[in-house]
Amino acid sequence: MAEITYLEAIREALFEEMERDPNVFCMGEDIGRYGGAFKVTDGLLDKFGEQRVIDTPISEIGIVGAAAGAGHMGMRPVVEMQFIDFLANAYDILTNYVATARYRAFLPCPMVVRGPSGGYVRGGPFHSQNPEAGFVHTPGLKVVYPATAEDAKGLLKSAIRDDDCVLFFEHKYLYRRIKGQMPAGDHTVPIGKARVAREGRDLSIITYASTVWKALEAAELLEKEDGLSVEVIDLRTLAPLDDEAIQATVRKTNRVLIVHEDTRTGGLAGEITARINERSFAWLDAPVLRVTAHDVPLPYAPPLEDFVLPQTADVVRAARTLAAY
Amino acid sequence: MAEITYLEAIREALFEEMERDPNVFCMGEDIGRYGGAFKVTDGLLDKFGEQRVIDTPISEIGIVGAAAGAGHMGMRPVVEMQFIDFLANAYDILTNYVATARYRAFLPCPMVVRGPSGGYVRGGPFHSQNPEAGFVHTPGLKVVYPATAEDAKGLLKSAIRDDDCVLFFEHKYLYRRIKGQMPAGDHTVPIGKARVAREGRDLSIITYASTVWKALEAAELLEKEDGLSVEVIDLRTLAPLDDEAIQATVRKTNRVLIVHEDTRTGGLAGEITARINERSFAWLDAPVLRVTAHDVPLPYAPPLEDFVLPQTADVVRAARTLAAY
Amino acid sequence: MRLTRTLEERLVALYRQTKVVGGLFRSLGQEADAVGSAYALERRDILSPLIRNLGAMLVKGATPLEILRQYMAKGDSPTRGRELNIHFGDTERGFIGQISPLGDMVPVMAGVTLTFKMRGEDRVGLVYVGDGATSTGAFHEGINFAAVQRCPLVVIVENNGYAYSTPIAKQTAARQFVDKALGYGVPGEQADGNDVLAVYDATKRAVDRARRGEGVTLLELMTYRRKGHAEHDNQSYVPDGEIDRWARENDPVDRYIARLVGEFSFTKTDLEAVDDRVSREVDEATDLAEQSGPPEALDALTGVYAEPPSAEPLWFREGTGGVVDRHERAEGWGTYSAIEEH
Amino acid sequence: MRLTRTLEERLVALYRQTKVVGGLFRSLGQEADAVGSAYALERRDILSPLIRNLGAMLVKGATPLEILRQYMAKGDSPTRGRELNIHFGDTERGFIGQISPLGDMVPVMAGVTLTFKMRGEDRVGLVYVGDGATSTGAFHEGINFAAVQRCPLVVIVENNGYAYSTPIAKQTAARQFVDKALGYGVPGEQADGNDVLAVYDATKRAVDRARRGEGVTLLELMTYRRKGHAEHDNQSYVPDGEIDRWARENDPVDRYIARLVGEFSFTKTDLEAVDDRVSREVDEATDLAEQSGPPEALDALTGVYAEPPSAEPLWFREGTGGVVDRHERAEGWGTYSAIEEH
Ligand SMILES: Cc1ncc(C[n+]2csc(CCOP(=O)(O)OP(=O)(O)O)c2C)c(N)n1
Ligand SMILES: Cc1ncc(C[n+]2csc(CCOP(=O)(O)OP(=O)(O)O)c2C)c(N)n1
Ligand SMILES: [Mg+2]
Ligand SMILES: [Mg+2]
Repeated sequence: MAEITYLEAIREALFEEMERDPNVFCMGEDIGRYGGAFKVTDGLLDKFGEQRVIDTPISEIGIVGAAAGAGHMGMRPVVEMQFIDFLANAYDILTNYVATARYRAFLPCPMVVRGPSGGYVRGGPFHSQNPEAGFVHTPGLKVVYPATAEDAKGLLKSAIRDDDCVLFFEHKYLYRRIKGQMPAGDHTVPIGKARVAREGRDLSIITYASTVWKALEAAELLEKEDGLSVEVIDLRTLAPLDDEAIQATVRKTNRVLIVHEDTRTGGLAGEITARINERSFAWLDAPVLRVTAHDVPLPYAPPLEDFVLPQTADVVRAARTLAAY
Repeated sequence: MAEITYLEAIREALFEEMERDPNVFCMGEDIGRYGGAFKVTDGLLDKFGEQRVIDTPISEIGIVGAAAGAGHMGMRPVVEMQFIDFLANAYDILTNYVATARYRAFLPCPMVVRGPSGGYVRGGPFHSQNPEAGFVHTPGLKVVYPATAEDAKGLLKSAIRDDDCVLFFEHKYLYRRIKGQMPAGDHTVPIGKARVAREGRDLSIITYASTVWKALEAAELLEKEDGLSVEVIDLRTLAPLDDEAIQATVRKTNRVLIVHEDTRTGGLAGEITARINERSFAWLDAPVLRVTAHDVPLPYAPPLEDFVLPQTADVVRAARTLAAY
Repeated sequence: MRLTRTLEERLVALYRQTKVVGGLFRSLGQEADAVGSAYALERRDILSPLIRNLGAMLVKGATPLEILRQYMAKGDSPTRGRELNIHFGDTERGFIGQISPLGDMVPVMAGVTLTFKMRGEDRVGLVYVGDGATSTGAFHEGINFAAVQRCPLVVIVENNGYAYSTPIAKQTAARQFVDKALGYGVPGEQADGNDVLAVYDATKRAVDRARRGEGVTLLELMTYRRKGHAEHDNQSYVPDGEIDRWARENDPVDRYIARLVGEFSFTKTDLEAVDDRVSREVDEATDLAEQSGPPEALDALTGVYAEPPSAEPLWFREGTGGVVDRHERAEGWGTYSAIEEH
Repeated sequence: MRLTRTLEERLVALYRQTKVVGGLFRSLGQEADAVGSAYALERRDILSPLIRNLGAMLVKGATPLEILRQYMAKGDSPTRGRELNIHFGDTERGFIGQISPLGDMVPVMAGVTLTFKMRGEDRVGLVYVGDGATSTGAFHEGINFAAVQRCPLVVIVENNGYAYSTPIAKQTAARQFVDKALGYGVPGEQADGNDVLAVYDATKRAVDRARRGEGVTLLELMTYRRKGHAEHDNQSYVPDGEIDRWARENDPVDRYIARLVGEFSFTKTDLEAVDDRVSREVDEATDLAEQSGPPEALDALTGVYAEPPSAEPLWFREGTGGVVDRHERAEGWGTYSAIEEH
């Protein structure tokens, strides 16, 4: 089988799930005839018709709320945010209504909210964000953020089948830049399980999404230049976090670097550090360190964006510091 | 001078600042004639009139956006969220517009968004939240959450004078339950500085808002029953965090417990743990531990709410574990 | 309406005895709009009530016992003590529980009724919003979405004159809320919300339209909130005499009784029979409700997700057993080879 | 209008040379509505433009040089490279920069004009929203707020037929956007957006109303987006012939020229003089813009807050000096007494 891109993998998952289950349908801005701002849903309308591929008004509250209502009735809506940044517009209905519906009212919200996330693409402050932290912080939501084409497909299929709301972050830098070979058959990847992206002995990098690739690049270089054996953990699911995988790598290498593209303060690295402290403090030979974006809105001009976001060289430098600690 | 409550202290700050500076004005739902859901703004309308004490429609986006616009023009709006939970409704305009205005457009937003926060009052899932984490995570916003009447007044005055947007969380459980003696004169408390609420040697509790009082109770008990000397740090400002105060207490006691009322995953304790790791790992004699709410929406019935939220006994138990580590 | 009113009066008594946990919200003077509109639906239809639509919930089959248990935070209340006052629902009986953030139920009901349409089901939805809630973005996005999709949805603006203390003149510059219909491209109608039969008729027209596939209707029901926002609110912001005038001249129960007697020749005995039945029902429910206990604390951790069904109590909680002991890192542990052996 | 068009054409050329960083947004065919409306304001008034209101910004004093630098992400661009395309403003010259999340500028301009009112200043605000942006909660909350407060604000719905690929029939069920005025209790007016003088007149009436203290007006300007949402959009969703028809029959520049020639007896020479001046201006600006360099990386850390004025580079960044060395915890450090001594 030929390799397909991360973006095509997502599209395949949508096609397969819509074929498999008539309750699955898609909603979003410009997802029908136009196929979505990034063409993720291209072809869906022709195949499944206007009833199941719905172009909506520019109304993130409306779309997310309608998905919840449809979910209550047994449908499995998959809604697209044109950019994941616009989750902010639906923050109330997602965190207050959707996240709590099962708990306070025994109403299921089997729904997926997906969309392009992340930077490195000169998108400026409103088309580059990584707003996962606010949602990982919300009990009742699940959050998935794949780094590979295989995981993009397998996790989206699992998300659509999940009985709760899953926020599915797609990294737009990866859309057409990476490819993968899809396993044959009904390929799903379980939500809540991290992946060892590279085995190593000397230190661990825990990361997800775009920075998985930077971590792998750094690991390669560190192996060559420093003879360091670096383990890279791709979290894949951010809520619920795979605590076992995190503790296992800490106890194996005793040195941990957390890398994420999101800004530093209040980003996920803090949560992971706390969990490591609680369960594996005695295994630490060095402080848990983190490489993240700087705490500023993401600027647009290339030298600025490149400066603000974490780069491979940053990971290398931090890893060396950690190894030498 | 007589002691006044936490709520009265806030009201005093509003009165004084509105008197001092004609650019200060208030907006919010039911804040005028009615004096606000908790009566914080009681009397403001009579004193300052309808032009400066504006009852608004139920429109959190509208109110916050209008405050930003007025701020651009040199006003200093203070807006009330009837409950801080409704910040969620203004999440986009706060995190995308207000937080970035200075950075991307050189537009100042000197404004305060204040409102009653927190639980322990049988308020149910939508009138009890502590949504600070999502805003501490947003560069461009400042976040303040006082625990004492003195700080409530002094910090609100500073917030109103600040040239950027300050989210001012008021703990509704504390509104009428605690009192303080206001320092004479123009009493301000600097934003960004933590407070040593109790000096101690054996371990540190870092906390803020309602749980400062639980920590103090626990410290008292631990001193009596276990002979433990517990230091309690009241952060007061959550963004920017007072890193120096945090590191100082770690290096002093070598054992740290972080306590907050907010849910666990993605709460502020993670960020604090990461900062301690980065700068004071070698001073740690034990893992940084945390006592927080459980990761569920906050239920309403007393036994449920009491179970979900952190209690003094929890702090005591955690502190004992930490001391014995 | 009688049941709504009697039940609320009972709740007031319980509130005064501090048996109600938290606030108490009344619909005094607004019973007709809730009851009349809910009767216009079929069993299979779904409505989403507001805090002041107790009457609509009762029509849809909610029981006084459920209401009392919920207000008293009992373990066997419909939400097992998770939610307060009348925030609960039952899709089987055809009502979906409310949520505090105002307006959010409009898009949710757009999705419920979109599903009816997609599945070709002969069902209709009804969502209530207060005059104040019309100012929210959620209301706007939800009704617009439903209008474009021609969802079989009736949107009722329950205009009771106030949003908490805020009079409508501070809520909107429009002369009437029904004027918003045009901007959403949907039919609008206004009715006397204190005339239960007029409410029924107007709602029925809107429901029929929805059932015929003609989409959304915006219905404004004119009524008046005679009590404060909640029991603690002393209504000092209300002009003198306004409440009395409504109570005297425009009470929906009085008006309905007058018609029952005048037009439908109900006798005093008939009416007393209704009152007796209602009182008995509420008495029995109160007795039963008082017997229930509070919820089990551990139940607080169940049901956030379908999977896992429950969270674990945190380690510092008494009785969990799981305290954080000093970690045991065996000698030599922490090198790659050491872990290989384990 | 000529300047708008020529400048955009230059941007297309630069875009093809990959000198524009990111996307390019055109207002081809819509120049009249931006320019005509902006001319109805006084210098002291403030407007908030959309991405397709380049013309309004130019009227307000934005320069081609600024636009070019901004599109090319130069260090001396108006936002020093922080924001893209024409997202920038200058309150002195009377325009406030746009933000991507649609609708947010409506409440912001409500606050700007509320301030004018509070201070008794004789100033007016103007905010543009697209047909698509009317579906947002922010638009709704903002215009309603301004209407209730009778802010001196003109809200222009620029109806160009599409929101990205979405035609208005999928955006609203209303027959026209001006129908929304009634629901907000404000006057509404519709004008031909491709007739620059009609736009001016209609806007002027609304501005005058605002200046007289009569509050908000909703103005719908009918126009057509002849280019895609951005340069990369191939407009495959547009019915055949629609674009050509508008270009042929309803180009705002052609129409204005026809009137200038017909009614105001402009000569060919007059028109060529304008064209020449515009070309020269754009040429000069392009030359200058190309000479500017990119921003300094470290500038990325300044100005998030007034205080502190800048953030620190993170420790792992090359050149920061500050790496995390092995912590030095002196012998005995970590007891209370030890720290006392330090
Ligand atoms: C988004 C949001 N903002 C504020 C509140 C606080 N609040 C609760 S009820 C209420 C007034 C509601 O008025 P209305 O919609 O007219 O309903 P009524 O109480 O009159 O039935 C307010 C402001 C809320 N629940 N949700
Ligand atoms: C809240 C929000 N949702 C989605 C988007 C993505 N988006 C950017 S422009 C656009 C279409 C805007 O259409 P319209 O308002 O008609 O303006 P036009 O482009 O036609 O001038 C969309 C959907 C956005 N910027 N903000
Ligand atoms: Mg009302
Ligand atoms: Mg448009």
